[in-house]
Amino acid sequence: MIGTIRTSGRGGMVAAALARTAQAVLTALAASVIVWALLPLAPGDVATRVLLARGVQEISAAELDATRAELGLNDPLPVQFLHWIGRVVQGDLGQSFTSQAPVTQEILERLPATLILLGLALALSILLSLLLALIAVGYRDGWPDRAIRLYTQIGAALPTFVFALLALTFIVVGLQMGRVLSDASWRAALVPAFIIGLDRAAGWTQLLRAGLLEAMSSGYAEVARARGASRRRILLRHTLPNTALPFLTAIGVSIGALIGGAPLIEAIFTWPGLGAYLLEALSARNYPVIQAYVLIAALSYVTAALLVDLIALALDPRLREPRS
Amino acid sequence: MNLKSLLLGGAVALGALPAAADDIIRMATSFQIRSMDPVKQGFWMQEFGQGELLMQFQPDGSITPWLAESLERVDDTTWIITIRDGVTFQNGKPMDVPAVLAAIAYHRERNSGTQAVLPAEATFTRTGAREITVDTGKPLPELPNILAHESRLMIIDVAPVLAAGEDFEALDGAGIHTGPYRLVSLDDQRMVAERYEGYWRGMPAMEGVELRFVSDANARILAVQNGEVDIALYPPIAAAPVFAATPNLNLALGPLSTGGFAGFMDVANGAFEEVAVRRAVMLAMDYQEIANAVFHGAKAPATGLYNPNFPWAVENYRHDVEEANAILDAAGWERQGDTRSRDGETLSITIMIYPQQPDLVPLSNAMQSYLSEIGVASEIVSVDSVTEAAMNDLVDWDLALSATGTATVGSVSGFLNQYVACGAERNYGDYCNESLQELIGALDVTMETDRRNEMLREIQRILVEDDPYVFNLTILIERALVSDAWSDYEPAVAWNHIKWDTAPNP
Amino acid sequence: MSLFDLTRPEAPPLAGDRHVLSRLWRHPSGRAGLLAGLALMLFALVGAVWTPHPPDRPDYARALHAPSLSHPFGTDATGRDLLSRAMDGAHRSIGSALVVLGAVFLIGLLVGTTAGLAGGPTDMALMRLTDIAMTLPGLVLAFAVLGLLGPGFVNLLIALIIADWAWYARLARSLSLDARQRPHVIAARMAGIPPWRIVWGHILPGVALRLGIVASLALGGMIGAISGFSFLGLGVQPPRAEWGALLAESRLYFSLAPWLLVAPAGLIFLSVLSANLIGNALRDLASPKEA
Amino acid sequence: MQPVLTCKGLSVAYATGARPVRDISFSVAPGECFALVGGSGAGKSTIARALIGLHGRGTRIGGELWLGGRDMAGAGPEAWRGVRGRQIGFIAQNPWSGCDPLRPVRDHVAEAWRCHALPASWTEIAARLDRLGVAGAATRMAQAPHTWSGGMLQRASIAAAGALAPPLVIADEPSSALDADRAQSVLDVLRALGSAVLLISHDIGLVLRNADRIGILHDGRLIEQGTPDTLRRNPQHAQTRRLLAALDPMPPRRTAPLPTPLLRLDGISASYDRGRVRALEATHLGIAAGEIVGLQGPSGCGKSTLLRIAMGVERPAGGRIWRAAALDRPAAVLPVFQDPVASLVPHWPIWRSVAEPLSAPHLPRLSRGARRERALSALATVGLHGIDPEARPAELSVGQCQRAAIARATLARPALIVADEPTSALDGPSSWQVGRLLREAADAGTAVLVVSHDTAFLTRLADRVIAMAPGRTLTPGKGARPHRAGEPAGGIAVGA
Repeated sequence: MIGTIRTSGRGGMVAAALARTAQAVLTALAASVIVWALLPLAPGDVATRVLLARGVQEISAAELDATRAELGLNDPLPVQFLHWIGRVVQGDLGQSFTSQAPVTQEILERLPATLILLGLALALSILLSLLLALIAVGYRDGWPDRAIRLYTQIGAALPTFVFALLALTFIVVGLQMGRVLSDASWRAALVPAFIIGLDRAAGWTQLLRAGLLEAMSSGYAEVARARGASRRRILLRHTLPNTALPFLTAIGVSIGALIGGAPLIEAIFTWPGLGAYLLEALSARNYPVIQAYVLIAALSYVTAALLVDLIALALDPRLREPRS
Repeated sequence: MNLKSLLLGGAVALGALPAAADDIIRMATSFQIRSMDPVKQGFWMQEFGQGELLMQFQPDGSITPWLAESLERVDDTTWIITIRDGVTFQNGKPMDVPAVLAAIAYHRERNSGTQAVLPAEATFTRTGAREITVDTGKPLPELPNILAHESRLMIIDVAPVLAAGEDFEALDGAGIHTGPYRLVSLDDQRMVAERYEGYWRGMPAMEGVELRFVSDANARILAVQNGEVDIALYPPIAAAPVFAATPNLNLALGPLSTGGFAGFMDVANGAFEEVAVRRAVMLAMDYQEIANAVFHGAKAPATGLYNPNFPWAVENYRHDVEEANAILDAAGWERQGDTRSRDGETLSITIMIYPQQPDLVPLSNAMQSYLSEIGVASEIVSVDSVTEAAMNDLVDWDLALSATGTATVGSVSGFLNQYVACGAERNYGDYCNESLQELIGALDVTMETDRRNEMLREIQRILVEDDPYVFNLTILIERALVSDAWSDYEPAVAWNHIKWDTAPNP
Repeated sequence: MSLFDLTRPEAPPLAGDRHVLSRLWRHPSGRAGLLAGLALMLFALVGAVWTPHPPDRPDYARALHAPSLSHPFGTDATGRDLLSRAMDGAHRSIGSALVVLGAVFLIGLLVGTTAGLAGGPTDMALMRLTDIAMTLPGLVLAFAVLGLLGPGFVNLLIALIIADWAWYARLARSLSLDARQRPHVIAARMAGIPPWRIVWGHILPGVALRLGIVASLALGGMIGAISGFSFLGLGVQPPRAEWGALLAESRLYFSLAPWLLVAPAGLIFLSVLSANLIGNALRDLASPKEA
Repeated sequence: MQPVLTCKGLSVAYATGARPVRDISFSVAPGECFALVGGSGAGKSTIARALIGLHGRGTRIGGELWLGGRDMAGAGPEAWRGVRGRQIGFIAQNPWSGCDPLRPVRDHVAEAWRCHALPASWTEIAARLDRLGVAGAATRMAQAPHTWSGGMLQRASIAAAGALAPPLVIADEPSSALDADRAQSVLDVLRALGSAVLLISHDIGLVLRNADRIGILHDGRLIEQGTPDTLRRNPQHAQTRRLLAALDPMPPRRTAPLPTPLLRLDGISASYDRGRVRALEATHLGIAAGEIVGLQGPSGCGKSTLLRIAMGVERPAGGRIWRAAALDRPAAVLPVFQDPVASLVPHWPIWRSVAEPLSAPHLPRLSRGARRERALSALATVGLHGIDPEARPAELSVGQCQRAAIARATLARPALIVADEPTSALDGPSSWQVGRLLREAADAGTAVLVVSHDTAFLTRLADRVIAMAPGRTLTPGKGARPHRAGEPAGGIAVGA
């Protein structure tokens, strides 16, 4: 009854996209505050920590002062933040406490490995869940549907790392498939990506199947059927696009989970990516590396969510032109 | 990649792996070699067949010449090193006296470890075509051990190193070492080295070395099992039954090592302020069971502070629960069920371990049950770094477990000066015993072997009977995990994992 | 899947039914879920006070025994009884998940309803706080907090609470905003019922019930997350037993003693499954489909 | 002429064994409008689905179903596909949910041709929409369905249903999502299509006005058939009489409204979205004690805003409000809502919700038992003596909940009851009962302000009906005729 102003098609699209992008930038800024705050929040004196991590045993007051000045720790916190974010924008994420190398360089060395594994896993799980959901809906209540439902139930109840552990122990090693020592190549990523994809696809298949079934019994599907459209035409022309939107959102959310789960996955598959890098840094309290990881994770998450929303915006007229 | 085929729909076909017919040594280790920096990372080069030293430590505890032809002691402060003839660096340059002197000077200038053990007043002088005279200034009984220690005086061609400056990547393939394999590439995944055909002892046995850095112990095991590497270092000994039962996995055991898991007691605070409790705890430990059951015979029972192969070693550890109980009873700790208390205070200790040594978990767990036999309650706390936690009092601890060598490359002074001497850098438990302190100081300048051995025996007696502080829980046996084709591989002492003749079974 | 993505079940609108439990019981998957959940709770409660063997006491003569009558789950590499360790670990796995969820439930309820009911600047301030907390994916935030505090069981629980509370606060806020607009609340207000009684009698019970259902459905996922972190060595420290830690400590032996994998993995699976089954049943009950 | 549809002994059986439709026989002649009417659960939708072959798998059809000279009772999916769209057109209840939200309206119409592999032309579609009264069809049809008004979109659905000129169109509650006046115009458009119409509805009034013949459904059976006239004058079956009772006049007023005004709103205006949307403009409203005033108007005319201002929960942007002293005491104004279930506390037993006004602090304290007693007797007066007083709202029917809500409103003896669409969720007989209860409250001296889009209901219930157009009052006066715009007002007014 109460509406906002109606916006016209294309202008509405651009305005909505810009608004959403601005929101993403704000989110990224908020995330960067958290990331930066990790160092001042860390227990103990930052300069002492840095010196200890650099292997200095007997710390003198002079060394402490020098380090404080070097790290800019005597400035007020907002100034420290501005300096920090200024460096980050220039691609300088600081120096690793343990290796003394620039963190940006170490991250860039390991980023491709993680991107390959997670990207492949994401692609495989999307393909797999699309395929399985369409089969399940096509053979509704038949044995393929039952088998797929069993798979989704089991998959949804097994945490990824348990599933990966089982698959690695009983399949990869048991059947001597794949390699244990991965060098981050697409081919090496295939088996772990397939395992992660298979696990992730369980939830998505469930979601897609339910969405497709719901859409198949929706008003517009019913009307299309009553007009004489075939089942296949309804499924591909109406049901699938409409189900794709919530599915897309689920993928966006899941990307955060995938990034957050990377350390565990990489630990199990001994994948030389960012997640493994984070775990090393965690046990050494290597804060610059932890900060860099969190920053990259946050930025990828914000970007993924933005992309998903922009795609949804392009697909769904309801988001561009709010109902009166 | 050995993935045979991946059929659409998830079925995966089976097949046999190609036999490991390549002629390189494929090895996995847990520590990453970060660079070719001769000061900070150079010691690794001794371990995997690149770098060599003037002297070499042997399993029986003796020190023998390596790149040196001989080392003679002239008097208390004068030694003569004769270097081997016909040795060339991997870049073809001869290893002559000036080159060796340059290498020594390089380390003495930059390497704080070298500076710590070599007195500043010591001089190295060329006194012949192949002869270097060393004047140590003050008596330095352990000079042979210093020359045999990988972190002290690795012989390198200094010129390319100086030319490289901070850019150590430039040293890939520069051939600055004299060993059988020349490093050609190094990244955060692997080190690759190829055969050096001009090696002074003859043609190295293998085409090259591929060393993978795999921090996860489980992955190293699976990699051997899966045929991806031939040798994996640092296997968790607790998993010995798995190795025994799994095809293509063999636990290769070598000679007794110079170190093991040592326990340090915090004598400044808590239960261990009392000597009686320390003595009782040492008596409660079942050293036989630790070696044979907890570690399945892949470690040796601790019989004293030192590897029993050393001439000065005293075998004075005993397992006697009754005596331990009697000591505690006599000290007034009254036992009720599984615990003891005195004046309303319960006798309990905290064991501190760290995650990089997974074998500490079963060890500390076993210790808990020994302690409960004498009525000492215990809990386990895991910290990132024992040194950091103990030196900065980050946690309340009573017994810190650490993998520590008591006589690395046969040198006793390092451990005593670093861990046991009053106020030493790693004196975790603020231990200070006057007679021990005197002995340590005297030992540093005593050249005569019998005198030295006598003093060492006295030190071991004090550390068990009078004023216990540090004790071994088990002694390491050198070990590696090897595939069937390499089942004859013998793990070496002093980390010399790859020698010029290291090769698979004939 | 599951809580390695902190999957959020939707709040099933079941508030007004006295017979939820009995309807759940009559629903086939609801009954299976309830039975499994009860069995696990019992397992954890018993395990907290009694285990057939001492869970931390090694017995080297019995190392790596396959499951048998005296050791139904088998023994581990140092001869500890796996059933005893699984039982001992259950209260750490389930109990700590309950603690985390209880904490995020309470914080979420408090912050969310305060924001929703107070409105104005209070609402603004609290919601910006949750915005910031939600800019990072939950697990990444948990890793960041663990990086600050260092590994450890208590630290892990704190990290998970910090990673999760904002989401519950958001939900509680939207539920209480929604409740505030409900006709029955307007009716009570117009009948002259004082605000605190409306909040206490009309709004809080409904919000708490639905938030509670959501939190309880997240239990399985939370157990998965805690065991995942413990598996990485960031949570429960050895030799303490916890299901994920059991997986980590026995990982070396899986090829020789697969039962070491089966029991903890099975328990984690069962607990997530039971929460999922109950969740599915609640969803079915909330939106009954026609024949 | 041969009927376009003939059912003989038609029955529908679910796989579960339930038989929601049993032994139904009727036929529809070409060009005729035949209506099937019944309460909820009578089997209307099941028949509609069976007639177009959309009964789900496992559901069996018995008897004969003659369509275009063929018995479709046992036909397979392919045979049905050939019939749909060509032999039968179909119009769904809710025009928005009947359209794929991602595609523009023109695609929705074009589907009628395309799914039979026939070419569709945009100009042809625009022309057809234009003929059915959609203004500016050529440009508007490229827009998404959700931007269309319900009446317009339903016209597009009618265009799609009639695309291949089927002899019969089945319309399942085609107007229930629309305002009364738009509903009528949609039915007019539907009749203008020229096909025979099978109209399925719960609204006996609508059916009596529009159908040529009517069949009464009850409990899965066709209990009575006839023309509107014969049914109205001579209903045979008790259920028919019950349905017709919804059209009965309310019982006569026992007391006349008092002349003393209770509330006056003068020149009230209200706006939203920082003044950009004008909801009310210079509106006048007055109500006296014991008076029933109806507010009627199309969606978006500001009825609900006016109601909230009258309730005192919202302030107007301009104008004057005069309130009698009687309105200043607590609980003087009590509401009755559109959604009866949500207006009761979901986690409380029903009696507690009803008794809640008694626990207000300005009233003397009553014990829990006494409050329960009062609630039970209030429930009895609205005809709910049979229900379990411990039941939660979700366990009662919608009609029962609305009666409980009225019981609650009357229990506190308010000066004014404000009812917002109190019957829109109810079927005819329940609506009638609610109307009767409101009438009783007014007879007891309470003023009642009712908003409804159901003109017939309002004219019978209220002493006065105020018809509203967007933004201002139109025609005050007793028993005002429903305002019917030539072109239904589209959506909201956008202020300057």
